[in-house]
Amino acid sequence: MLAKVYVTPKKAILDPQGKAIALSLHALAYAEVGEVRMGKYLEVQLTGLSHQQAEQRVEEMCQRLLANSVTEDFRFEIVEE
Amino acid sequence: MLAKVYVTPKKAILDPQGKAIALSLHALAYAEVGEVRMGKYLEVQLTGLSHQQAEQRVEEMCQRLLANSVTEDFRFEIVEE
Amino acid sequence: MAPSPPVDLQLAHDHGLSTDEYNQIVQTLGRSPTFEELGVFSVMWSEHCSYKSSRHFLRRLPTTGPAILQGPGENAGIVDLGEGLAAVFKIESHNHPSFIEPYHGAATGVGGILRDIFTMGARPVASLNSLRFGAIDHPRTSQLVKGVVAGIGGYGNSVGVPTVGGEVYFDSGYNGNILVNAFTLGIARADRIFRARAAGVGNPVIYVGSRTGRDGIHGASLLASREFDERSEELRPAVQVGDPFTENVLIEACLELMQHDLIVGIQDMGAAGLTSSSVEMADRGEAGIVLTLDDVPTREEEITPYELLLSESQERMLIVAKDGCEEAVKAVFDKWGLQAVVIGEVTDDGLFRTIWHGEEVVRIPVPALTSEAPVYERRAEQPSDLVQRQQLDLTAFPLPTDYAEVLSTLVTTPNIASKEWVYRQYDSLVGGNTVVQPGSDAAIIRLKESNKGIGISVDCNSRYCALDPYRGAAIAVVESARNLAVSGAKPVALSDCLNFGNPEKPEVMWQFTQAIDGIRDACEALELAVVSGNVSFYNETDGRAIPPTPTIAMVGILEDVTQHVTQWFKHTGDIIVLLGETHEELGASEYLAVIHEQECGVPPMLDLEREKQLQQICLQACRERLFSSAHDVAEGGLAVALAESCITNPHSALGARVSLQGDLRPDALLFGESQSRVVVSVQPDRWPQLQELLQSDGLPHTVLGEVGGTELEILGHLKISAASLRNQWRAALGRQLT
Amino acid sequence: MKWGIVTFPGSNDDRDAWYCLEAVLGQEAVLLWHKDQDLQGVEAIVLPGGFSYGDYLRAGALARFSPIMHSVVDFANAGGPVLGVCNGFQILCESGLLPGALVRNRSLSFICEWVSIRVETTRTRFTSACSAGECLSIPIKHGEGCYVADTDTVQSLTDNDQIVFRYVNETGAAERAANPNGALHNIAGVTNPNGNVVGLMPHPEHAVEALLGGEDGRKLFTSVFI
Ligand SMILES: Nc1ncnc2c1ncn2[C@@H]1O[C@H](COP(=O)(O)OP(=O)(O)O)[C@@H](O)[C@H]1O
Ligand SMILES: [Mg+2]
Repeated sequence: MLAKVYVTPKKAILDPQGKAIALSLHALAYAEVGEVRMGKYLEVQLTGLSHQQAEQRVEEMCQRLLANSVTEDFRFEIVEE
Repeated sequence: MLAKVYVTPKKAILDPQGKAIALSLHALAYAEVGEVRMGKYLEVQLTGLSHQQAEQRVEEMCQRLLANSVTEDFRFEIVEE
Repeated sequence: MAPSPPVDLQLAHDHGLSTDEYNQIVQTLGRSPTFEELGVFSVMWSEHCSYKSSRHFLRRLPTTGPAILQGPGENAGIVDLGEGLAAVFKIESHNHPSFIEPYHGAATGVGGILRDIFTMGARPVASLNSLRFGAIDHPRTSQLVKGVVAGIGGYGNSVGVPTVGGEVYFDSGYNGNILVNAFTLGIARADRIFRARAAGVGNPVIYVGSRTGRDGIHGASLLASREFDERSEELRPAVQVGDPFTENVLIEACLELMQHDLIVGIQDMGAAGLTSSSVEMADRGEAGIVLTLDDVPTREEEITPYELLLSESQERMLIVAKDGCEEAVKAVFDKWGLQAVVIGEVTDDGLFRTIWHGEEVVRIPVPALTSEAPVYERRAEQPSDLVQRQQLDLTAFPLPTDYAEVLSTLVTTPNIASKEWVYRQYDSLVGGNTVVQPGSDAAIIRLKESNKGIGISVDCNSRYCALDPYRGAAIAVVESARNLAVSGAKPVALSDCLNFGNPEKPEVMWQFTQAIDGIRDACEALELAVVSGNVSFYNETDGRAIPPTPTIAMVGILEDVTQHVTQWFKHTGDIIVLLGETHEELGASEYLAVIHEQECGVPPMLDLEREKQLQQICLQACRERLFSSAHDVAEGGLAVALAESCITNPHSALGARVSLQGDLRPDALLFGESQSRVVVSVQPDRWPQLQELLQSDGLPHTVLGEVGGTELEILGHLKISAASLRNQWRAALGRQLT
Repeated sequence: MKWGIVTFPGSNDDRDAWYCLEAVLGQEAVLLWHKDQDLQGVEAIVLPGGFSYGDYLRAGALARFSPIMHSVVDFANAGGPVLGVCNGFQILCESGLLPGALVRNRSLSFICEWVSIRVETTRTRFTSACSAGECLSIPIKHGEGCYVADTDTVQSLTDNDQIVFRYVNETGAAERAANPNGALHNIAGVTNPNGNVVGLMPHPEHAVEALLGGEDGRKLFTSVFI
């Protein structure tokens, strides 16, 4: 079982990396690009959990470790492989 | 229109961050955790493109800038908002 | 797992082995090698590991001296600092990987040189780097610079060793091959040096550090070839990625281990990883070694014995422990969260043997891989166009009309502009020993254990070397020594990184041999020894070789670190004096290249006796605290040296008013790069003492003027605001790197 | 006075902080191992700079869970003086002992340079020897030193006099140009309501010897024991 975790900078928090990427894309003549936000993408392999247990454990991992509640939001999905 | 881009370290490439995160999760008694891989997640706002154009432009952005072809794989999806 | 391909001459060629070399292998073994053995020979006999094209000529270099505890041949050279302390240092190239992947290439270069140092029992205390990029406006340059600098910082800052200096040059000759040379110096107790020896039959061989993956396996082309194409993309060799965190704890664990009497030898796994580390240890210990590859900790499934032998995964060390000390060794690494696994033992059969699934896949006499490896005395021939490139007719160049304009152009050219954009991205303070941070002629660190200090400088002017490799290399040696001498550090020994093109080309080989002779003669004149180094050949793209680049990393000692001197003017009213003489020399100068777009002529002449005299005077003056500032004259000549004395103070600019005598062409007077010159400033009350010193020694010198005001004025030539010149000089590099 | 400096795997400036306290300032200083819980009776604690756990995931995020941090939190809550320098500041924020967070520098690159910081309050355990408004020259060296917090937090920091240091120019003004990393309101350091826990990005332990560029950093330590 695999947890796909998406951690993104809170809207209120400035995201210099996203800004820099947007600028570079414009410099490369991708005029269609608007705002860019850059976050983290984690793949966490899980074993021996029910789907429901996984949901609850990963939620906890995110709150305790994977995301910083001051600066980041998170969401995740559990996929069977 | 929004492009969600997922950039992940190539399978054979060492991922020190993922390794360290996995160890910490174990230390926090998440014994169910196996391998952890850490990558990037980007949200790129797009305007004035057809879905098909977007597909092709974002593919190009990934190859040229968003992913490092030597060390990273990427995938993306285009979503209308 | 895919079956090994059949071993034949073709496969040997795919491994970069020549027909003769393959025949020599078959002859040595009395049979054709296994696939694994072929891999082992190909890496051990590669130019990188065997020095087959350079070894013969490197013997010419002076490598001994009263203070030299260890010359070339070990992981790094060692200099005696007195008081029971020793300096362990080396410079190494990571050019090719950095061009493919600038961030990770440069980062793993830093990691590799650090391991060479702490594997000898020294705590790394200072790193420097020498960087060469293509023309600053070349499409790839900006990204390469950003990647390399971020990689050096990303690894060095995190691992906790300060980066205290270096150099950066831009030249179209590097458009297709950048150079990344990394230097590290460590401090050890002179009686606690560890060497890479495998001795004591039956002693366990222990693998520590990161697990092994398919990183940077040399047979890349091979793995992608026909026999293997059913293997998926992931199984292809991967670029090495460094893990500075693991290196950080590996350093602490190894240094802690060395406090106890548990080990016989220790060696980092660098190029050709497990193979070269175990073979070299066996060789130095005149022993044999047997490894059970099944016991090597791995990162991925399905790794083959071939891959285990050749993998260049980072942050790994090989240890030969005293029999019975296994558990004690493991305990130390366990404390630091690192793995330590017994994978083999020392034998007395003089063979390198490896076992896989109970089968012997490698059985090679160790000397066949080391002392009996091929050595070539390749043909050397002066490039046919050299004489013509050395021509220089100054009358063809009109004198500039506005010298202030020329000066600001020169201080903003990337090779002279401030490198602050680079070094502010490096932690130059961690460790708490940095007395002189990047920004002066030499970096100075203090020794906590004593009053002494160490000075370090890396230098090479490759334009000089392109136009005269002999003189260019000699100048590289004396310039780095001069950078130390003007800072108060007595030069003692150096490490060299010889970056050249394809040695199979006679012109490249000629450049190489000339450079070696230049280094030798300069070392002998200044009584310096070469204690370590590295050769990087094949820096060549589409048949175009880089300019010859023999980078010199010089180390010097201050008996009293408080006697150090920095390059910028300190107080209004100080007297400005030029030590040395100016001749009409514009050949190979930055001025010709930038202002007249000509890279021709011969580099300035070098009088080694005069140079030695100059450096001794500078050292004595520093000891007697006579200098307020001292700065050697290099690229851009006297005018730029004066400007740098005015504007390189980290906090502010200070003006000066000088007049230059001499009936030379004004541009030669201002911007010529005559050697053996230093600009110093002296407080008026100390000037008599300095003057007496100079006169008694008969060193030519000229009083130029006085420090003060807000402008740099060179009477009759230029007058320019020091503050604005400083701003231009500081901003130039960052601006051009967009 | 007895000081404890915590060594996390990847800490770098722990030995420098030890040398500063023991050799330069004549204090008794011990290195505390991150796996231990015993504080060995120390009377003040320094969480040093460096890259604990490689700064992987987020600076300070992984170190915060080291066993010793339980004892450090108890020590801090009991009013014991705790100084977090750079990575130590990041760990204090991650562990909730200090409000806010530290994110990537606005420039996106690591910055090593001497900066000027202004003392905003002298009521903390680590600034009592300073005078309000005094400017100190102390080096920074970090890649993730941009202090951020939501508006309410910043408001309460201001109301409760919890902003300890601001980046300023040579005239002592907290202007934008003097802000090296994009930190909110030029904030270089903050404290808890009690004033016994202080975190800052600059490295006072690297500014205690004239030979190495300056001594302004001494005051943060002498505040505690003089
Ligand atoms: N790559 C680098 N890393 C760190 N410091 C550097 C680097 N390049 C240049 N510097 C520093 O910038 C200053 C000027 O460099 P350079 O002009 O090469 O000095 P010099 O000409 O005296 O050898 C020196 O203090 C040097 O250490
Ligand atoms: Mg110089």
